Amino acid sequence: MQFLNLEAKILEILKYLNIKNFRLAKEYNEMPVDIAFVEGTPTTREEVLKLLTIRKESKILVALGTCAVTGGVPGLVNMMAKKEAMEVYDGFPPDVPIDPKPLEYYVNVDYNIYGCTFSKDELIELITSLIIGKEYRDKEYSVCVECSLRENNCLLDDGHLCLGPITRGGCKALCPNNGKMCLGCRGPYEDANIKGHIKILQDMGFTKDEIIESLSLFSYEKFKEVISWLKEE
Amino acid sequence: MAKRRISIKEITKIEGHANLSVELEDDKIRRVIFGVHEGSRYFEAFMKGKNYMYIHELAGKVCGICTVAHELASIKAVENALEIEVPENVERIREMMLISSHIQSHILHLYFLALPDYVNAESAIEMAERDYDLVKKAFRIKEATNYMTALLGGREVQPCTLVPGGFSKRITKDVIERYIKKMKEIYPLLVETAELFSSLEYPHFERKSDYVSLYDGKSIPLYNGKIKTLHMEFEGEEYEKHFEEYVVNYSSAKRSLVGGRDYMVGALARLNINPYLREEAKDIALSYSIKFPSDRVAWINVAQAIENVHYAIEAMEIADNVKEYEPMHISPKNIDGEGISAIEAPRGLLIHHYKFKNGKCTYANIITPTAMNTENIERNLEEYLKDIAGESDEVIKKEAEKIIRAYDPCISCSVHVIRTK
Amino acid sequence: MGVKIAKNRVNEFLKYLKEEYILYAPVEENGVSKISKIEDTSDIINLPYRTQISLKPIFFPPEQKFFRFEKKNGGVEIEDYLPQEGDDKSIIFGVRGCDVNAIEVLDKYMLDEFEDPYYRKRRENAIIIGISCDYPKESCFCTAFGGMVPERYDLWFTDIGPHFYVDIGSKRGEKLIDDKFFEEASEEDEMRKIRRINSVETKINRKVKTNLHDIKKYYHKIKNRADDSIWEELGRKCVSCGKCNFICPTCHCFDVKDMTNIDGSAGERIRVWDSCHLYDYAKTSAENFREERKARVRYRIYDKFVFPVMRYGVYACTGCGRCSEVCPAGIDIHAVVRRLIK
Amino acid sequence: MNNPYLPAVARITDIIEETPDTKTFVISSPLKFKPGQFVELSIFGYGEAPISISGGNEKSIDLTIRAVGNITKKIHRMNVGDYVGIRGPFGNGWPVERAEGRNLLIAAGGIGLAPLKPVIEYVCNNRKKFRNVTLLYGARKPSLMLFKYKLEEWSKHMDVLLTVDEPEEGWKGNVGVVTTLCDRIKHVSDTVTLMCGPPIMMKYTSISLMELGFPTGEMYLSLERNMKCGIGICGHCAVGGLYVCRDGPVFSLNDALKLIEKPHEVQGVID
Ligand SMILES: Cc1cc2nc3c(=O)[nH]c(=O)nc-3n(C[C@H](O)[C@H](O)[C@H](O)COP(=O)(O)OP(=O)(O)OC[C@H]3O[C@@H](n4cnc5c(N)ncnc54)[C@H](O)[C@@H]3O)c2cc1C
Ligand code: SF4
Ligand code: SF4
Ligand code: SF4
Repeated sequence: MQFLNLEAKILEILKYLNIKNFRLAKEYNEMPVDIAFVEGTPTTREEVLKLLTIRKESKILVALGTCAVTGGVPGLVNMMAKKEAMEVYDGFPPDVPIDPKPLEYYVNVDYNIYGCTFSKDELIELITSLIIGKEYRDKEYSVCVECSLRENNCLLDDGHLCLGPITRGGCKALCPNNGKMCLGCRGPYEDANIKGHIKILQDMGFTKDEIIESLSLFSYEKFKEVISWLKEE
Repeated sequence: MAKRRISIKEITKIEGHANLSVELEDDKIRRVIFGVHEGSRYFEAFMKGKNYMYIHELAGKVCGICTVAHELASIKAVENALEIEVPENVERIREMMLISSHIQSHILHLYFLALPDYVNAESAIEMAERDYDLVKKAFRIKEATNYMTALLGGREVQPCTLVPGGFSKRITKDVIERYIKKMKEIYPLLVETAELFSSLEYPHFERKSDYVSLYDGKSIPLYNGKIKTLHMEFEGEEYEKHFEEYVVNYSSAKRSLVGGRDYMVGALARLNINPYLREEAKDIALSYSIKFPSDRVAWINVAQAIENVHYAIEAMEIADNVKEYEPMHISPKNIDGEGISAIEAPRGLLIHHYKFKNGKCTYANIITPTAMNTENIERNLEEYLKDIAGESDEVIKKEAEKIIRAYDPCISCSVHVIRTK
Repeated sequence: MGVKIAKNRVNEFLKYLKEEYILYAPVEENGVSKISKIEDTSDIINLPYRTQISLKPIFFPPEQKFFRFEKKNGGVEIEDYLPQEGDDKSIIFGVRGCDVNAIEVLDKYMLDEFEDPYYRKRRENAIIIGISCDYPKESCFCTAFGGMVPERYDLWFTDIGPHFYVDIGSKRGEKLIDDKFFEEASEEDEMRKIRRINSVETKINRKVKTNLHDIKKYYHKIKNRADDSIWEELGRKCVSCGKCNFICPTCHCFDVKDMTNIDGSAGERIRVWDSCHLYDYAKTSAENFREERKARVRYRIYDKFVFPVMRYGVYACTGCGRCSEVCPAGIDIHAVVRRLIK
Repeated sequence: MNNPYLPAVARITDIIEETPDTKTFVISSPLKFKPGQFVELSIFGYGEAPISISGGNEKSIDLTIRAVGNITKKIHRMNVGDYVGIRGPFGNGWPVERAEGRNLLIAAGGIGLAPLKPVIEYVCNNRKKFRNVTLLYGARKPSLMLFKYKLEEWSKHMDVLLTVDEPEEGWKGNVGVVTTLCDRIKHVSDTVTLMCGPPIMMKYTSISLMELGFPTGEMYLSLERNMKCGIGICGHCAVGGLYVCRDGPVFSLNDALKLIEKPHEVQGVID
């Protein structure tokens, strides 16, 4: 969907890639493909099977957006008992759905495009890299880096529960630029000092529950361990 | 007995996963099933316990398309619940945001999903090969409207500037002027689009059903107003009294009726309920002998294109009158409460309903336009296919898809079911 | 003997300068104080202390384009952006001592041994009009390095009541002194200036109580603490946000990357500020030489108080306190140094 | 104003396959260089990487490159006639003159032979200037050895000791890490050692040599660090206050030990 937001760029991309399968925009969708972009994460058995097929029939699989990369917001449901969740629908729908997990839980993922919504710039960067054969690498630094390069006021200083320091950069610090704390929609990066940041937040006066709530919003699956550590602390 | 079954496993060029199957016997329609097979995502479940600050952020993720509408509906309900005062200026700016996202959504639907059906193209990609300029024009409008939304919302989808009570960033005169400038730039293209879509040959099928939209007696409201059907008028808060819901076993989305009838929401419903189209927009329609109200289902497409012109003018007028916005710290008066909001998303009426205790959500209910439309879609299909039941499978499939696509259904939203007590 | 200028004439003086020079002065943008190009002298703000953002971005912006390349006619064409860098003369007004000192340090990295042409072009023609602080910020500790007034400047303003006392530090500065605005200062004025500076410095000193003037001694002391447990402790706290690097007026690391169009046929090479706190900073094809966070934290402190002393005989810290101010983990460089020299 | 960030455009005039992952590129760039110096190689659109000069003449330089990452893999896909950018030469180079009139040990591991090749060639051409000369070279497998076609000629001028970690068919030489060959070096005292290879190889080889009594004051190593500018400004290659690009890449072992930031940066050389 955000794909179509690339607008005119799409037309340019089309010169180099052939879009074979795009259910939202196309009627005839073919497999196999060279590059498969998968947005979202499976929540039914059929979808898992479909994902496995896509993996088999594509050379490169790209997880597009937070849901695909970390399980995303839907992953929040993994924090609660299934029964409780089903009650909200008065026990409906009847089939027990599948926990939203990162795609990499089911299949090998070649590239991740982070963010909710994922960053167009990064998608273009990836596509460019694929076209010209350049290595595309995940950013190994935090949102703070991009925020401070823009000379913003730090939202932590203003007492906001910002997840910038542990969230993977690449969004150009979009939310902090707009005066809003980072909610961590891109998930943590490998080198993130999560415990260090939790300490900072606790020193600022946030409670355990508030911190857990904030960590779990977008990346419960990725923070699971830290969260249970924090609960026991 | 000649029985046949036509089925489309996965309807393309709509958002989300839905299937259709038509059972015929002796060229008579026996049964039409429009099924939604998308996993539930439990938003209403995990919103529980979350701080009021995060609710609209989560709501924005309900669906990847109407993020602006969902966030706005959600934040409005939160503000209602906690009695957070919202300056009128803020509401106006939010309306501007909503309008640019509406136009964006309609353009996406019109050019990329609907139009290929009418020009015999497989997809917009094929259209681009044939008529590069046409697709480019569509992209230009999309880009411009996205830009406008991003001016106010930080980014084009999932706006990140909304906070209960206002915005997190300054909205300067400069930003507003740029918004107006962009809208002026694309206005002629919107008129062209309206003309293009008014001139297409649509299925003639008509069926009487009910229509539901916001109503304020003077405009075609998007953000504020009562809910009106052909027969009733009531406040958004009373939605539970008027919508009846029920379940069908072949679909993961619940259905609903209003006053015992199936009903339609969306662009056509808006124009059918509110006879307040601006002259500029009305004239375009009239010059192609198109008049609203109308029961012609495929005219949803026309309604969207015409509506775009109307709202573009509306947005420029609003923008001319809004003031600069300075962010300020707002804290809720209450930390307990219940709030309901009803706004118009591109696909129609959208209702968010929350209860809070200690600033934490204890109950959430989201009713999306597609959920409201599914029953209507199915019944209309049944009627329409009766007329053409003698045709080949291919024709039936194609025509059915045309009707379904006209609604621009957003399947991922439809699994957010209606719950009424 | 210096001169003085009446406070209410400063604005006119700046307007006069603006006719011939590009004027930079303290302003506030989006709630952040910085030194920026001035379009209208009424935008200038009066702060009693340093701005949040230092002078560094003026000479060494966060992002700088080196050149553009395009693959054409079977070859590669390169268009250097250096000539586009204007070499207009500029005046930077309202700078504090720590920042002037910092620029001198930056000069060492960028101009002394090696030369960065982009930096040189911006730096060469900049005239500095500094000003003494009225009172320090919480995090300031410039007196540990010698005080508020730097050794080199073009003009130096100090508040002495209705006037600013103006010290002239260079020929370039002297040329700016125009009778229209300036008058002869009396001996009493000078005394007032000295008293004024002393009183503010005493205030800072009372809080700071650190003196690092004996460079040789302290650099050795700090160098010998390489295995100290303090690094372990700071490594646990630091979240590698890099803010301390970006905000520091003397940090000068950068990354270089190529950005291209979609098919790679044309693009630009740009440099972007980098930070030694980041994981990738010292990574090579063989290994990552500062994989551990504590090594990165230590490296930064050493690159302020040890390595520059070895190379250039100066500290690369001027006590502006910015890094302590921005560190989310509350790592206070002054406190760290105090512990190290204990 | 001359701009040191601006690469000179040059062409690839020849490509020699050395091993499956290493090729030597002959670049039409007439640079005067000292053995051990390096250039910054630009592949436009991909970036820059420091690469040692492994040989050259008045018209061109040779770059022997192992494909490990972005730039190096890209150049492996390039052809004769393609364009690259060159800045340099940079760095101090090997102190070959210190070995004149004395014994010389050249110790290389893997791709580390590339920066030492100009030294070897200098020795071959000026053999009389040196006393005993030994080349110690280790590779992972025989098929990964560089410049095999040169070894015969080189062995006319010096002792060549080769070893591999894993033997392959037809390999009759030594098997084992480089250190297993150290005691076969016939000269110990008054030897200048020039060493380049992976950090781990340099570490253990220098320990072995020290134990055997090679003068540590005359051991020189070439270090590899992350580099962005090559001219001592970007800060990435700094070790213990020195810049590998300007003050190095060649350091004496003594200096290297002093400058290494203890204890974490030591992996590069010695504990
Ligand atoms: C003075 C000097 C001389 C040299 N001489 C030679 C020579 O003669 N021949 C030669 O072949 N090499 C030489 N090198 C090494 C050479 O410079 C590197 O191999 C080269 O820089 C690699 O560049 P690259 O763009 O190909 O690899 P990069 O893309 O930079 O990657 C290099 C390696 O690091 C990893 N990596 C880097 N960044 C990241 C990241 N962000 N995330 C994950 N992984 C990452 C990659 O996976 C890869 O393994 C020399 C180095 C120096 C300092
Ligand atoms: S700032 Fe944080 S929440 Fe916002 S886009 Fe970036 S990663 Fe996502
Ligand atoms: S190290 Fe910190 S205190 Fe020192 S100059 Fe840099 S920012 Fe200022
Ligand atoms: S500002 Fe503080 S937390 Fe951030 S990198 Fe520097 S020392 Fe670490």
